[in-house]
Amino acid sequence: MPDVLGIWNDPGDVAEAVTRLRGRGYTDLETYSPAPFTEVDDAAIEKPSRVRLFTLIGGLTGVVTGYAMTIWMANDWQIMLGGKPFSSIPPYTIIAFELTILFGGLMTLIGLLVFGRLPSTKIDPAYSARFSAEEFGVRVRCRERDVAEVEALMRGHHAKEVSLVGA
Amino acid sequence: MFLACLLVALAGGAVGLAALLPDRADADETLVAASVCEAHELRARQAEDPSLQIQIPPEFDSPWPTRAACLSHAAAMDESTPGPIQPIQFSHKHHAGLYQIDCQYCHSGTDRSPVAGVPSVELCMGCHKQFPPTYDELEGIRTLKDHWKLQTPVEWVQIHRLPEYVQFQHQAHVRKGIACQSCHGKVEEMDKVYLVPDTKWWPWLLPTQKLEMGWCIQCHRANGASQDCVTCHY
Amino acid sequence: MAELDRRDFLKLVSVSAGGAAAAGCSDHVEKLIPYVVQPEEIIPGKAIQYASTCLECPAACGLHVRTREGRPIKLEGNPEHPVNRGALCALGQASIGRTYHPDRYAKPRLRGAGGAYEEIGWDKATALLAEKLGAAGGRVRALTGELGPTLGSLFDRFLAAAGSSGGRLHYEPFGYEALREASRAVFGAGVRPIFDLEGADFVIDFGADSLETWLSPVEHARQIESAREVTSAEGREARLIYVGPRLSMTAGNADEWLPAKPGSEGILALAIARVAFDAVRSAGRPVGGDPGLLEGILAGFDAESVASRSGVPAETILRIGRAIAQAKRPAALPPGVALTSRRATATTAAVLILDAVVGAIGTTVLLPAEAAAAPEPASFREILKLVDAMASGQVAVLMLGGVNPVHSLPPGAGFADALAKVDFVVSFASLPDETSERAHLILPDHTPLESWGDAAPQPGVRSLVQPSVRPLFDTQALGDSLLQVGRAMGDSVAAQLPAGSFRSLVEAAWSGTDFRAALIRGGVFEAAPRGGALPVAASAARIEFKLPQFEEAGPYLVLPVPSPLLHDGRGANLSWLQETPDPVTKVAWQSWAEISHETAKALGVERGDVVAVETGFGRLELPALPRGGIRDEVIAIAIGQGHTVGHYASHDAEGRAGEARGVNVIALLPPLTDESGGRAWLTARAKVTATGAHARIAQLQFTDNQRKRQLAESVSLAALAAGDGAAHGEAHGGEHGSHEIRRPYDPVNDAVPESPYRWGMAIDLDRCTGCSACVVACSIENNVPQVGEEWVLRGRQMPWIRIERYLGDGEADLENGRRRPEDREKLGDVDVRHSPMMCQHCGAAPCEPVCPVLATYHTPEGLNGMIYNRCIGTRYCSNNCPYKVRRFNFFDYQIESWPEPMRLMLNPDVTVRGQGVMEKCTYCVQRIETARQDAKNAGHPIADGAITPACVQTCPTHALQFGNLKDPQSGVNQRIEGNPKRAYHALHVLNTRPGSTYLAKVSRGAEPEEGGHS
Amino acid sequence: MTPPPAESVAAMIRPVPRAPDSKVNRDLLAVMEGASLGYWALLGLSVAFVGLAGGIWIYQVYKGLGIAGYIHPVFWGAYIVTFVFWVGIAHAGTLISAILFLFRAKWRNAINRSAEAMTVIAVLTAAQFLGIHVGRIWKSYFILPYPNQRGLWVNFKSPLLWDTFAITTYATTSIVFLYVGLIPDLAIARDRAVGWRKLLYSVLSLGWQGTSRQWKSHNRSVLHLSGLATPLVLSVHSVVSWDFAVSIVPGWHATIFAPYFVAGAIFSGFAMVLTMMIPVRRIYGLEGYITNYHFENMSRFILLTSIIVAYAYGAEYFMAWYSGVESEQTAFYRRAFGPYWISTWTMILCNGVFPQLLWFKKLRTNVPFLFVLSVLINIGMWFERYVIIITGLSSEYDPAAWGIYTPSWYELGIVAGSFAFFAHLFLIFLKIFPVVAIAEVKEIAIHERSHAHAGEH
Repeated sequence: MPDVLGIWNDPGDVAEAVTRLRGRGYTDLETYSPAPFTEVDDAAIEKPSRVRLFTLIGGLTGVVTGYAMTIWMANDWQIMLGGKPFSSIPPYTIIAFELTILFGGLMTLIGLLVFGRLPSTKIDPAYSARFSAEEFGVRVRCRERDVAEVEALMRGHHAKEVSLVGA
Repeated sequence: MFLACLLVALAGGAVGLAALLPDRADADETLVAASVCEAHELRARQAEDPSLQIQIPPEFDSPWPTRAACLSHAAAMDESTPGPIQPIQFSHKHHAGLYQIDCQYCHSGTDRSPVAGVPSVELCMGCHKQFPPTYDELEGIRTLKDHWKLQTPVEWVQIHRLPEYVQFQHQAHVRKGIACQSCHGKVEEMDKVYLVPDTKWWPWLLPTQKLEMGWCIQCHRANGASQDCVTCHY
Repeated sequence: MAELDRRDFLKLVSVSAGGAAAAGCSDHVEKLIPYVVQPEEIIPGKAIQYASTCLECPAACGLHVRTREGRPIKLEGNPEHPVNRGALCALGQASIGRTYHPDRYAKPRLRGAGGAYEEIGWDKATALLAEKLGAAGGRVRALTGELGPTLGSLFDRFLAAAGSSGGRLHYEPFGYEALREASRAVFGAGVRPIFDLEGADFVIDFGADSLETWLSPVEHARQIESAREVTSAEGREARLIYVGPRLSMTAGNADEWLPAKPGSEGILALAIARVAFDAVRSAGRPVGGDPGLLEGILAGFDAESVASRSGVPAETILRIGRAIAQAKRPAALPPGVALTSRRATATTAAVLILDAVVGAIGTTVLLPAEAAAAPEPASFREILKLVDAMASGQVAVLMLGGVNPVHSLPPGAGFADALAKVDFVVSFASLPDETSERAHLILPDHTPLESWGDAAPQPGVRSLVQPSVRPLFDTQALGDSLLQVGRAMGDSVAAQLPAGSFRSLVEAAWSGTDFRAALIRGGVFEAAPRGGALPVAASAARIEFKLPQFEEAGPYLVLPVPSPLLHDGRGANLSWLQETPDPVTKVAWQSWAEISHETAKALGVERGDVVAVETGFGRLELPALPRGGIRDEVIAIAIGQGHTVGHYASHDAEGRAGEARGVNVIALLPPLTDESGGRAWLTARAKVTATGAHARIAQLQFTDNQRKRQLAESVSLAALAAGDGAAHGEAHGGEHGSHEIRRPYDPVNDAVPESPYRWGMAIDLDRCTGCSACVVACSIENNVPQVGEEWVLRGRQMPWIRIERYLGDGEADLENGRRRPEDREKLGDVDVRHSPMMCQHCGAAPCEPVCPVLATYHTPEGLNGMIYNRCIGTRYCSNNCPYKVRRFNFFDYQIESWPEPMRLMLNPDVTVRGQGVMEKCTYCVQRIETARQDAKNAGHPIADGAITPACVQTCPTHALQFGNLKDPQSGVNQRIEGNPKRAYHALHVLNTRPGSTYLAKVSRGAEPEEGGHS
Repeated sequence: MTPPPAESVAAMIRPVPRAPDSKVNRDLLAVMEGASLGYWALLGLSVAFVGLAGGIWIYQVYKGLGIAGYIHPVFWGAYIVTFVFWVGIAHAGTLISAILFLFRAKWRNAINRSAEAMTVIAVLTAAQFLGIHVGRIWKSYFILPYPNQRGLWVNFKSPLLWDTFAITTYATTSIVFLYVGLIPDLAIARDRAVGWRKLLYSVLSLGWQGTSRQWKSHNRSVLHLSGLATPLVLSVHSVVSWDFAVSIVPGWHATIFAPYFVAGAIFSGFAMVLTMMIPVRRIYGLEGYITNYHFENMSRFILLTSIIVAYAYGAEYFMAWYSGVESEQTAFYRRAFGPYWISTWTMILCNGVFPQLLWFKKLRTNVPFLFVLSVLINIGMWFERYVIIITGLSSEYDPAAWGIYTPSWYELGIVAGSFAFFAHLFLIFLKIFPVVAIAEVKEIAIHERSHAHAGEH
């Protein structure tokens, strides 16, 4: 099936075009933008990213590890220090806190990689260096006979160029 | 483990002695012993193979040194077995094992002092000067007697060594009835003493080797002994 | 001690090599080297003690030499010995270092043609000396130190046999010849009196350094301080008054200090005597002599006239006179070295007359029978005679043993030049010094730890010297050298000498006694009276009491002060004594000139500015140390430094050998004697000028102002006497008492409940004199490195105890000590607090929680444990220690600090710390563990007193006590409970719950009846 | 609809024309290209200093810490001072990236990248001092709670353990933060680079294409990381301050320390950003992106934090006086008028007084002035730590054990080396990574453009 690629300069137009295209049932589409534009991204995918889940898990693991490790280690071999209790929570809270941040941060990175499909070895043929300049692109995969309609839709939303990629 | 080393020792001893023997060119030649130890060896061979013709010169026809002594002596200088070669081919197996001499007879003070102590040349000679001169064919015995004659000390190689920041108390352990073997291994079965490897495992699946701190601590924990740091470190 | 001879030292060395070996060499092959023949009394790993005698000074304290595998590792006092009763001074503690000293002569040495020494064999050396003696034709003289009866008499017999004319002179730099001559003049008895201060309730010290170097300092310190024990009513009555121009260590421990004009002590004593005389008479008590005679002597010395001449107010004289007259066991002590002027005999006589008037003769001041008296050193006049003889070539062979006259005689005496005129000089020194280095032949003697011998310091005390180690080097006992030389000189001489070895000679000399018992006890001690009383003789009337003359070269009177640590300089080559700061000025490794602030202003110098001190006899340059506690016209310089020979005595800050360390004040003094031929020290006035140069002073204490922080407290008698209802807080007395001493916490709970022990210490500031013996004892027991002047200057000293010296409660004001160390001393103010500061073993120790790796922690028995091999050296524990008692190994001190063969004296029970780890006082945990094992083996709990840390063991005044705080009956608890008003914890406000409890110093008034004044 | 005629479709098939690159890319990527002689000289110099310091450090490990100027009882010195200094510097980066991000302060975009880079480099620099100042570095692994044959753990009650964890976390998180932000820019570089750079950026950019999915996760990650980094940045310097605050040392033991140190850290961090960015902007002609408006905003922050710091100074003295605790009072009196008065007054002038000039807009926008001021502030902040640490230790509770510390030349050499270390890493960073966040700059640029465009309609 051919890939139709439209090129825009304005994120607003892209957003409309994408909404329209998806409304027409062209759900197999991909957008390329030089910078994050929520209007475009939300038009393409409604659901918010699930990275948040990873962060949460990471954080919780951290806090549990923090307290568990400190308290267990202090009691595995009890050593008196300045007459302080073996399981003294306030100092251990600091450790727990730091681990929360540490694990949360790492899990967030992993989340980014998972949901951003990264790292990916192959570059989409539709992608080009102009999208890392200041232009926007929308690639729609459609049946041969729908190509014209897609093109029309794109041009209708001020696409400055429309082309077929890797037919 | 220990059996293996015992066999090695025996074999080593046998080999060592066999090497001394004139090799048998043809069957009907009689083998002549050149030492008491050889005599023991020849008798042993003849027991296996009665056809063997042996001749024991009268000066070598003596029970002393015993065959066990000969074998232990040979095993104690066998480099193929673990453990360093000591200046004297002294066999704990022979003394503590075969003759059942109590550890503290030689390592006296072990129950009164932090250190076990190594017997003086005088103590060795106490017994050995009573032994028949035929023993002198053993190199170890000759070395010992030289030291006694020249009044020079024997420089033994230390095997069970703790770092100097560890203050170990032999007396405490001996008096509590901890067997010497639990740290030193079954020395009464060794011709040549060596550090018997021993590994204990922490619950978190980490090994700790013999004479390492964790190794001591596990025993201390098991026996409810002190886990206070200054018990050993000061 | 037959075993001793069979003990082969070198074989022992490596037995415990493991213990003493440098850290971090655990993987190389270690050899186990047992004995060839194991002496039956030796159990490897167990310490053995041999009783012997300390020969550092004529006091001759009893020793217990603690040995491990045949190596002495520590000296401790012999508890049975009547002189020191188990204690030792700093010098005695450090003297173990002589045996292992890197400087030691390993073989006999002969000076070659070029002046360089070559090592020769004993046979050759003996033959050579024999030949020289034979050729000398009687022109043989000997100059020796105190040798003890047996060796002394052998030496004399030898000289007689060798046909010596004049024989041997016994030379003691601190000879106190005036004592003997004065008692001859006053009592007609030519013996040196013995001062027995046991229970003395009123001691007035006319410049005798009775707590430092004078006669028998350990004994006197014990007697004086135990007489002043405040738990007893008599103790509270007892007083110590010091007369002298400078706030010395002794003065600092007195209840009153009279900074009289130096030289006026004699007339002051007479003035006091006169007041006392009237009081005693009116009380109808005897006055120790013919009243008429005494009245005549005292006639000219009324309080008013003396007051103007001595600078002591008349009312003070009257007050003291009345007080001493009322005292039950008074004692007046004549001047020590610093104040022996050219009128020393008269001054001493005056003090003895005071003693006689108040009835001290026969009670505290004993006159022994001539026969029983200890051997007296030759008078200075005789020494000078010998020098003349040498200079005029009348001496062919001079034998030197145990003396260093080149250093200790004034250059004006010309000893060095005279020595050059002697054909053949032989020295028996075992360590090189300025004198032995000038000898032609050196026959190295054993050190006392290697020798046989004996001493008779007092009537009834026969003290034995026995070897505790096989000689380290190819040396020979002096006695044996003499015997062999004698035999080499031919039968005629040999016939006059005893047969056998010197050891057999000693045994023969002791044949009358149970020798075995003597070997075990350390001697024979009889409780017989050491001396009696005599009335003042008519000859006393002929003494003329005048103020002494001085060699005028300037306005400042040179006060040569015996160093409490280095003594006359014999201690200078022992690193511990160099690195332990002077108890008064806290200066280590250096010489300094004490001047008053007024003088400093007049000279325009500040602390550390180098001044030139010039008398008609010499010129010295040294840094000035202005202080309040010294009279304006006096410049005080400690005796003992200024050596040019010796590993520790001579190296300068940069470590260059052969450079003099500090200055030798004796170089300023003229070779003058007092009226009766005794040596005079206080003889010259000097011109002092600023040189413009500046030197860094290695002063280890920043300030003596404790800023009212609860560090070294004091309590007035009045407050102590107040009823039990008095709150702890009120117990603080004196006008300083603006804050309260807080009751100590109960530290018992700072050990785990199951533990039967909570170790703790009591530190009695009222008994601590600041003598610093504990510092040296601790350093030797615990292998504490001595880092040297260069690093002390940079604050890297390592001692686990320091003696802090504070004046009064201090001021909290901020201006003081802002930039440079401050000094709060004032003339006449004696509120000096000596406070030993070591790890307090806190229950709530601030150092413990901050260590990231658990290297320091709290043991179940309440100790503050320090695990060297776990320490990574973050040094946070030290930052967080309010007492600042932790020391850090900035370098690997093992090599520099213990040059061969000194490493042989390392204590194998204590880990030698490597580079980069923290260390601190452990309450001598190794002794605790040893005691624990012994108790276990014996099957009973650790008994009270079974553990004595090194500092506690050596304290001459028993100021320290260690024990189990959980045991209410333990000595330490009794001590604390017995002094409820004095007990406190240092820096109480920080709530560190220390295990060490201090007992506040007691500020007594000058007079028994009034209290609360300080 | 009817299918289009085939030829039209055929006509459509033509290669996509190579689009002209955007100005933003060219300007900002230009920074990474080529290197002037000056650059190499600077780099060489800093590397040389790093080498020197390394040599000193090896000698110190061999000989012992004694070569430093420590004197009983001052057992912490220039090393810890410099450690705290660098941790402080590290704070601006995270603050600008994270907190300003959360507050949607768009002006941060131009400077956040360099600030983040600074953070990472500064933390790495700081972390080394933990190792440099311990007595037995070869045993310093004892501080890690790793399972070992001894069965012995570590003391989590010790502030030094807190430090270890805080610094590790901070380093890791900042690196993650920096990297996540870099990915799109690396893709931009990838699309334009050739040779080894092409390879490098292809690997590092993980095949980023700027699809919606990627941008969505990216935005979310940045948001979360900011959310995590904000409390982290506050915690790290609080923890560092507790090294002192939880001890009993007079002059250290104060509750104000945490906020005091955090403010000080931001203060010094911003100053360091200015010190670094003013020359960079000048040399690479980035005036269009890093405008005076940015500098002015940073000056405002500096002014604010300077006031907080100055207040803290005052508060310390007030508390010392008001507490009536003599040891505190003495410590603070000696701090101002004792042996260390020079350091103290340097600190007060540089951190408390000079920054007040920023009240004037003229000076806020005067770049040379800002540069000088920022350098002064850095000096002042180093002395602040010096004053706190050294004066605190030099006169504690026991007057008999007071001591006066002066750093030795060895110490100063290592301190200098740490600045060189920081500099050489930053220089290398300049040439490898985009020093301004290109994508974020574009985001704004394109928005403006499209609004303008919308205006035309």
